[in-house]
Amino acid sequence: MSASPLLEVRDLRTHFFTRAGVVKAVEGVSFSLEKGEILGLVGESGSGKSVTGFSLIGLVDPPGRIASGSIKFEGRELVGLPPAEMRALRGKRIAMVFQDPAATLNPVLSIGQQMTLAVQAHGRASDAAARDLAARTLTRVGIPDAAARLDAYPHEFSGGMRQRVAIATALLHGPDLIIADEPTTALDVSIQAQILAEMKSLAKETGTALVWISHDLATVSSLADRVLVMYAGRIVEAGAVGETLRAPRHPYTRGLLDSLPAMARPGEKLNQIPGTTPSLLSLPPGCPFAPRCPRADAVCATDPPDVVTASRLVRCHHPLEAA
Amino acid sequence: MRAFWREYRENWIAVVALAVVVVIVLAALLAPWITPQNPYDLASLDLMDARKPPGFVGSEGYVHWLGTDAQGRDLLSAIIHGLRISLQMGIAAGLFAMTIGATLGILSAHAGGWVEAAIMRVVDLQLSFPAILLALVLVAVLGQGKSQLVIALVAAQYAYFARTAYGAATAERQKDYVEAAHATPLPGWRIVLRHILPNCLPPLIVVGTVQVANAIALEATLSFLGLGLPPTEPSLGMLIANGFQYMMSGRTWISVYPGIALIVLIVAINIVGDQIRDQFNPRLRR
Amino acid sequence: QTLTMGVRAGPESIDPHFTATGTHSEALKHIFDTLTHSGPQLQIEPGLAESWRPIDATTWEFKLRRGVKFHDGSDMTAEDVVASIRRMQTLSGPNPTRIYVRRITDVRIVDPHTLHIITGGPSPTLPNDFIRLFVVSARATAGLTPEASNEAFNSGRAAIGTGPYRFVSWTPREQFIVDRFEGHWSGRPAWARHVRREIPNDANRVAQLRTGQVDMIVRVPAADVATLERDRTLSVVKADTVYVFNFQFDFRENTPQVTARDGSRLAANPYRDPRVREAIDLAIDRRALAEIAMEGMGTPQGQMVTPNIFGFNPALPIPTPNLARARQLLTEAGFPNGFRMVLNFSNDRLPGDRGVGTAMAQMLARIGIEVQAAGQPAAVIFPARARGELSNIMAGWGTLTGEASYTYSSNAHTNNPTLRLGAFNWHGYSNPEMDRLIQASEFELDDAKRRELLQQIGALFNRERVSLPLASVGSAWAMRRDRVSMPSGRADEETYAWDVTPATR
Amino acid sequence: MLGFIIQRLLQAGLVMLAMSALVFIGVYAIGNPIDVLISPDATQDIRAAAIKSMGLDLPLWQQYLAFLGRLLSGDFGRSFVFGTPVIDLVLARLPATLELALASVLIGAFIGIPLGIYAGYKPESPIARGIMAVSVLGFSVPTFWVGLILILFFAVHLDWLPAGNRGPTAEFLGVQWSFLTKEGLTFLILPALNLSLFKLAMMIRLARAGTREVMLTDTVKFARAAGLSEMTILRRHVLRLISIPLVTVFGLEFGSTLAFAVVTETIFSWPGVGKLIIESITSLDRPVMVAYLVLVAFLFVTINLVVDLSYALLDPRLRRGGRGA
Amino acid sequence: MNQILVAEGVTKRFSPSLSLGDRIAGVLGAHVDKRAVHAVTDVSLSVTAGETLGLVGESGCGKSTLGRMLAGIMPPTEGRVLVSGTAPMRGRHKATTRIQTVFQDPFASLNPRMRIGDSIAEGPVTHGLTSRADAPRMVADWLARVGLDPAFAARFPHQFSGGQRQRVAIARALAMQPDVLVCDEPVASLDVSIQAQILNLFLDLRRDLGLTCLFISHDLSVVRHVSDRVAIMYLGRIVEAGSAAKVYASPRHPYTQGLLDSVPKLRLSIDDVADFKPIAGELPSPLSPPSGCAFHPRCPKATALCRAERPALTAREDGTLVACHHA
Ligand SMILES: Nc1ncnc2c1ncn2[C@@H]1O[C@H](COP(=O)(O)OP(=O)(O)OP(=O)(O)O)[C@@H](O)[C@H]1O
Ligand SMILES: Nc1ncnc2c1ncn2[C@@H]1O[C@H](COP(=O)(O)OP(=O)(O)OP(=O)(O)O)[C@@H](O)[C@H]1O
Ligand SMILES: [Mg+2]
Ligand SMILES: [Mg+2]
Ligand code: NI
Repeated sequence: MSASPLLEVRDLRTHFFTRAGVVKAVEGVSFSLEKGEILGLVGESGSGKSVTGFSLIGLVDPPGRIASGSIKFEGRELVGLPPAEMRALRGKRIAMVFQDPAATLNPVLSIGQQMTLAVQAHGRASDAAARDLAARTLTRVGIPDAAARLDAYPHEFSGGMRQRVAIATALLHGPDLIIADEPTTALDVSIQAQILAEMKSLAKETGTALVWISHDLATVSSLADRVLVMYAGRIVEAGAVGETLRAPRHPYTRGLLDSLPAMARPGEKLNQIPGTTPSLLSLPPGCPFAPRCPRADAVCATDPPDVVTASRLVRCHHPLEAA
Repeated sequence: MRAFWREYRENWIAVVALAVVVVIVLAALLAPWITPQNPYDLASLDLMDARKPPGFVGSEGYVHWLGTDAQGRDLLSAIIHGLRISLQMGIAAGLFAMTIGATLGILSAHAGGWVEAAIMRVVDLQLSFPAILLALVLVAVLGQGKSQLVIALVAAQYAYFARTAYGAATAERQKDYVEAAHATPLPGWRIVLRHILPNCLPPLIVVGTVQVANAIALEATLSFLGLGLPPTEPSLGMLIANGFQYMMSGRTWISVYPGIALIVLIVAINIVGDQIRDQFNPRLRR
Repeated sequence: QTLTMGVRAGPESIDPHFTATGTHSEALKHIFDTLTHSGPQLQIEPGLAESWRPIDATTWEFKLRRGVKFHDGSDMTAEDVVASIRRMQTLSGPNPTRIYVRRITDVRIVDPHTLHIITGGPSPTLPNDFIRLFVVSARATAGLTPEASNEAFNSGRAAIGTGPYRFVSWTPREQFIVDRFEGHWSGRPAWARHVRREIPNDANRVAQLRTGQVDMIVRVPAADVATLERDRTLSVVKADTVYVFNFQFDFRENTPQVTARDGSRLAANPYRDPRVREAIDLAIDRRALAEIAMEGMGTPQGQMVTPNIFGFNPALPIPTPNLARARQLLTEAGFPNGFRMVLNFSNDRLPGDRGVGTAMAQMLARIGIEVQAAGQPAAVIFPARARGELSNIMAGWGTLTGEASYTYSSNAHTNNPTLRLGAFNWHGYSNPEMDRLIQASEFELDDAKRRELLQQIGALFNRERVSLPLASVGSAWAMRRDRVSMPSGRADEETYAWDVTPATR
Repeated sequence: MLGFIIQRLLQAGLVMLAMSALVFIGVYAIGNPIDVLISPDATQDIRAAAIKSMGLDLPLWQQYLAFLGRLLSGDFGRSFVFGTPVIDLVLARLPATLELALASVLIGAFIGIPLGIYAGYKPESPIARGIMAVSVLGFSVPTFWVGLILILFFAVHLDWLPAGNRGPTAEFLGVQWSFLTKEGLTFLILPALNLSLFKLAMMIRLARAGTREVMLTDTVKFARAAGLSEMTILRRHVLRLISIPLVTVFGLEFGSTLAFAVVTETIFSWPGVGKLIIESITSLDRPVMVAYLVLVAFLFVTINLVVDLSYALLDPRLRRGGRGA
Repeated sequence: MNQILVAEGVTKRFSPSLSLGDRIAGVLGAHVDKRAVHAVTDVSLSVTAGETLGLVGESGCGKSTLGRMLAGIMPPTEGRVLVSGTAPMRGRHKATTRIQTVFQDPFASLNPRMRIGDSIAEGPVTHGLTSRADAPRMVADWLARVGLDPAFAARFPHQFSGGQRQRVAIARALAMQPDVLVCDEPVASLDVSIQAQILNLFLDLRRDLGLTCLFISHDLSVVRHVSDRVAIMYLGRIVEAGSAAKVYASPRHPYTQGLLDSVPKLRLSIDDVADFKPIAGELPSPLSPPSGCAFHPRCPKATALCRAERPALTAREDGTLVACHHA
């Protein structure tokens, strides 16, 4: 159908050059994303989900930078793009929503002012036109009486409302890709459900592709089309959501699922993954999951696993059997 | 500690500043042994040597590298001894102010209620009043002398420590580990001493370095206004003030060299303080 | 033409009777005349009074100048003088001018230009007091309450004098402006306008002269005299003043600030021992003080009054230092290792006081006395002295009346409030012989005899070493050569517009 | 909000009360003003009369109560030295100081904030390090010292600017201001510069610290993600976010500038209240000292109030209900 | 039954502390906001020995506040708390050691400047539960028990990961030999894999020590997993309480129903419908709780009665307590 995917990431490596050493936060991540597709990115804290997201939009904090790899957006290489051109893409073609709406919105500017600035960041627009666009977009994300609320300040909104404002800001220019970095983690379940419902329908309506970052397998499973599981900066398993979660082939994915209390009988011991996530500063040469892996053997400790491609990607020497 | 030093080392300016501070402190400590003259021993001074330019060979037979002041004191010796006194005053004032301020601040943060209200109102009241005026009035009241000056400086500065300690302690007080201590339960004094106090120290140390520098500068200003130390035992500020009257007549060395010494000292302390502050600031860590 | 002068301090009101401060009367002499004037060397000269003579032991006759006009055009008469004396007797401020008329018990108007002034006792120095008897207009000040008088004068309403300049404006601690009064009896003043700008900071005063913001400045700091003299665009005038730095001892039985070297108390106040006082005297090198500590802006002195003062004793020598003898005297007095003392001095009152104080500390250290120099602002040290907290003080004393009895009676007579003598004797010196001589001189109307008495007092004062006169303070004026010139400076440092003339080029 | 203002006014009253008491006791402890003021040869009765006329014969607490009583009717008493109402004396000189303080604070703000933001934006750049070095210097060098150097260099040596005093003034709102005349402005430059040095350093440091922290927040990241240019982010987001601490310090500094004006005014013979207070201290003119300190305390409290109220303008979170709620 | 932890009509209101100025302004007639935060209102509950009671609810509903009052860290405004039959607080200070707490944030709940061994030993030594000499052994014991190397006692908290710290925090609480343990969201900030470890540890310890426990969490599945009984809180009140199995299987209160529906389910096949059924609206402000049933503005079943009258928490036939007119 389409010649090239919307987004094509090849062997992305993003490293932080810190005092203590080089933190390889993202190490050889590859994936692609079609128009209108929702991609879930799951993994535990520190696995490199956010850094992957920021790499896509060109906002890796110093001392980090993209060490190598390629990010092609509609066939155009983003790695090494001049800052001005990257800026022109941000917000217009690629937008991002963050985890904590309380921290992302500027508390001292009204919603209208902030959104107007975002509108005017891409081409001239009169204040009135910008406000009008802002109000319409707010209405779309389910904020009633949007025009009047433009003059309100973030603190006058609840957490859920603030996240809607952030989403509306991302939607202003009708981007082709939205990167959502745990946008519901800070919210209550009842509000989270509202936002999830809205995001799903918005994505469907506008055909915007979505990278949905989350540590919650359940959320991703009910929203995304495809899922990438990250561990220690690497993608360890990727595939269609239902298939992958029903029959995970990487021991880590299996372990994650087994850790969920919902998967066990109440009061019974959970099938836990032993140990803790490794420090990204000094990863073992082989499979980073090997020290915690019940199936690991000597090979795992020394050789990085190859990618086993069947219907999906699994980075493991000893993948679990397909169901 | 080692990590701290490793990080510190990255800023060479701060390293130089630290070296300067160390050298100055050493020079101040060793002043009686390294200076050619004891400027406080009046009998060793000769009025005939007064106001001689740098390089002059005085009646004692050695070279006055930085010249002499109006009393025939060798300026180099006077500056080193002046540094000693200025540092003494600054550190003494800083330490006392820190002890008093930290005690008050942490106490009021812990006690809460009217104790907190009373102490912090007084502190606020004092903070809302210029330190220099307070010191001015106090020095005028207490009279001349090192201890009086230290009292005035402490009175002018403790409030900053109290505020900082209070701020830090109220922030700490809300943290879970303090609540955990209360929940154990541990006695109040133990919570204050073992839990809150150690965690309030970093900001206090930062304020401390800056306040030491401030105390030195404040003392210099008071000296300039005629309310400083006795002229025969001059601090740097006093040396500057004494030489001030010769600025117009071109005998600038009398005031300029002590001035440079003072500036170098204060700048160095401030840079060190800045660096420590930056390093203590977790948000700027990487 | 305007004469802008940078001065150290200005008036404190426009009411000349408000306070007896020197800078106050200095400024207001431009607006108001006094009955007698004091000349450049402080000799008494006719002012509004043309002549005066004692009629009997307690009566002085003053003849007033005729044809003197107030700034409002009215004539000055004996009425105005009487009104002025009455004001001075009733006004009570922080530093009341009543001291100048305190001896007057009655004033009689003989005719509009003749006055008889009755005093409580023989008052030979009355005409000296009258250099501060400012004559204000009786009409303009009629009905002024003490509260309202400052406002009335400051607004200019009551500021009607007979002086060579008329009042224009005054801002406290800032500047004082007067304009030429064409009808002055002595002729037309040279300057159309005279501005006295207060610049207390020495360095700033010099800076403003150099930038040309002022035409001339008074009290050039000693440190800058040589530099300014070298400047071809400026000229510097120097003069000796009547201020004499002297070192006063505490004569009380116990004195607070002297201890043994180890800090323990001494059995007696060592200053009471004449040998100790002599030792200290011999330790001091007055030439070094004048030449080095004061940078040449001082003259060594051996007595409390300067040579131009009535009562100066030319026979008294200036002591020369003798360290060996001084140490020997200390040993004889029982202090072979010296003792420890605080040396107090003011550090902001007179030029050079700080330098002289610290230099003295050095000199005393050389004979084995451990000295702790304590220079403090006058505001701190004078009240402390008044409370009796000091064991000594090095400060300046100015015989501003031009006459030595003022100095000796204040300093050396036993403190006696009823006789109004010894007002300045905080240190407890008391000597019947001294008291007798001073009282005799106080009431002696015959000038020659009085001079004789005063010289005797001076000799006794020095023999007793009541205090040690060190050096007189020199004063310097600096001015822009292209604008003004001043032939000489006054011994009391006062600077008037009429002593300054526009530069002739 | 009203409650907040009332609270502040109560505090203000307290501050001023404490201040006046402190000064009363302080001056009393220094010594009897009469010893400084009166000529030493005044007789006992003249002395006694003078003491009485200034009310110094009463016990201290009575003097203080009498003072408070008069204060309630707005009367600060009369200066011992000038014999005129103190309040006139102080008010007449206040504009000069206000003008000086304001000028220096403005210099500090308009130069310091942009420099500080730059230094915080690019903390590692050599220019930023240079700015910080200069700021540490400005922070450390004693005011009086710089003042004299300024005079020596700009007035005496280069002869560009006057060395001291206040120049010609023009009237505005019934008060004389020197910044309104061109020549008057030249008189203002050096002292204002001298006084502003400290504020300048302060502003730089604060702006830098604020910017550094703000730049790391998600707010800035989010703005960047929306495609805003760095300039817009700095001008619209960062400046607003760091403005609150800046305004606090701006206000407080304005107050302490009034106090530090003591030194600058002394050096530059600037006829403001600072010079007045130093002169009053040396002559123990207690009414002036009390009035000045009470006035400074009052100004401080007012400024703090204004600062707190302006928070509400800058920080919408505080707008409703003020602090208490 | 042995009711070890009892709350009777416990209420907590946080009144704004009005300044003198505010009060004067109030007297002068200005509008002064005197509304109190109704954090917990009239809560009664009891926990039997050996039982775990789960407390669930959304953020701000008063879980922690209730937990604090039960743990004796915060005095209730009204009502009474009994721990092992005695009030846990004397005046404003905690008196009992019979109840201990584990806090949410393992990074904040340990003193960063104290070695963890000292942190654990401090309480028991202060209260004489262990002698000073015995302390190291006791510490080593507990460290081993929570699955840590006893040699770690000399380390500082920053040398540990979040999960390890939470183990230390648990050890610290248990070292006081409490009758009751209050766990305030002990796993909320942990990753799933670590969360599973801690939950397993908790289950083990509970079994071995026969712990009585109040387990607070906003995560419904966690509470389900560890609790014998659960209580659902909404806006400071308990709206439903009962055996965990029953409440989860057949929630009675519309809020409980909505909450359970809101939780995303793990969708294991493409055929699973992933429909979200969120509760409409948002949590009202605890400053001015709605009249009647606090849930009525969001409740699909609300009637005029719900707006007017607050439903009491009443026991239903199966023993579940529900506060709803229509359940
Ligand atoms: N500014 C930075 N400097 C140094 N290291 C960083 C920085 N930002 C991220 N990292 C490191 O990169 C790694 C990946 O971080 P990232 O934020 O992508 O994790 P995440 O998967 O988003 O985790 P979370 O669920 O906690 O958000 C972490 O080990 C982190 O320590
Ligand atoms: N010390 C306090 N002062 C004032 N209000 C408080 C205080 N502590 C809590 N509150 C308020 O009481 C209410 C209940 O707070 P609580 O912390 O008990 O909620 P929670 O259920 O534990 O929420 P979370 O899940 O976010 O921890 C909240 O509205 C909160 O703002
Ligand atoms: Mg993340
Ligand atoms: Mg909570
Ligand atoms: Ni969660």
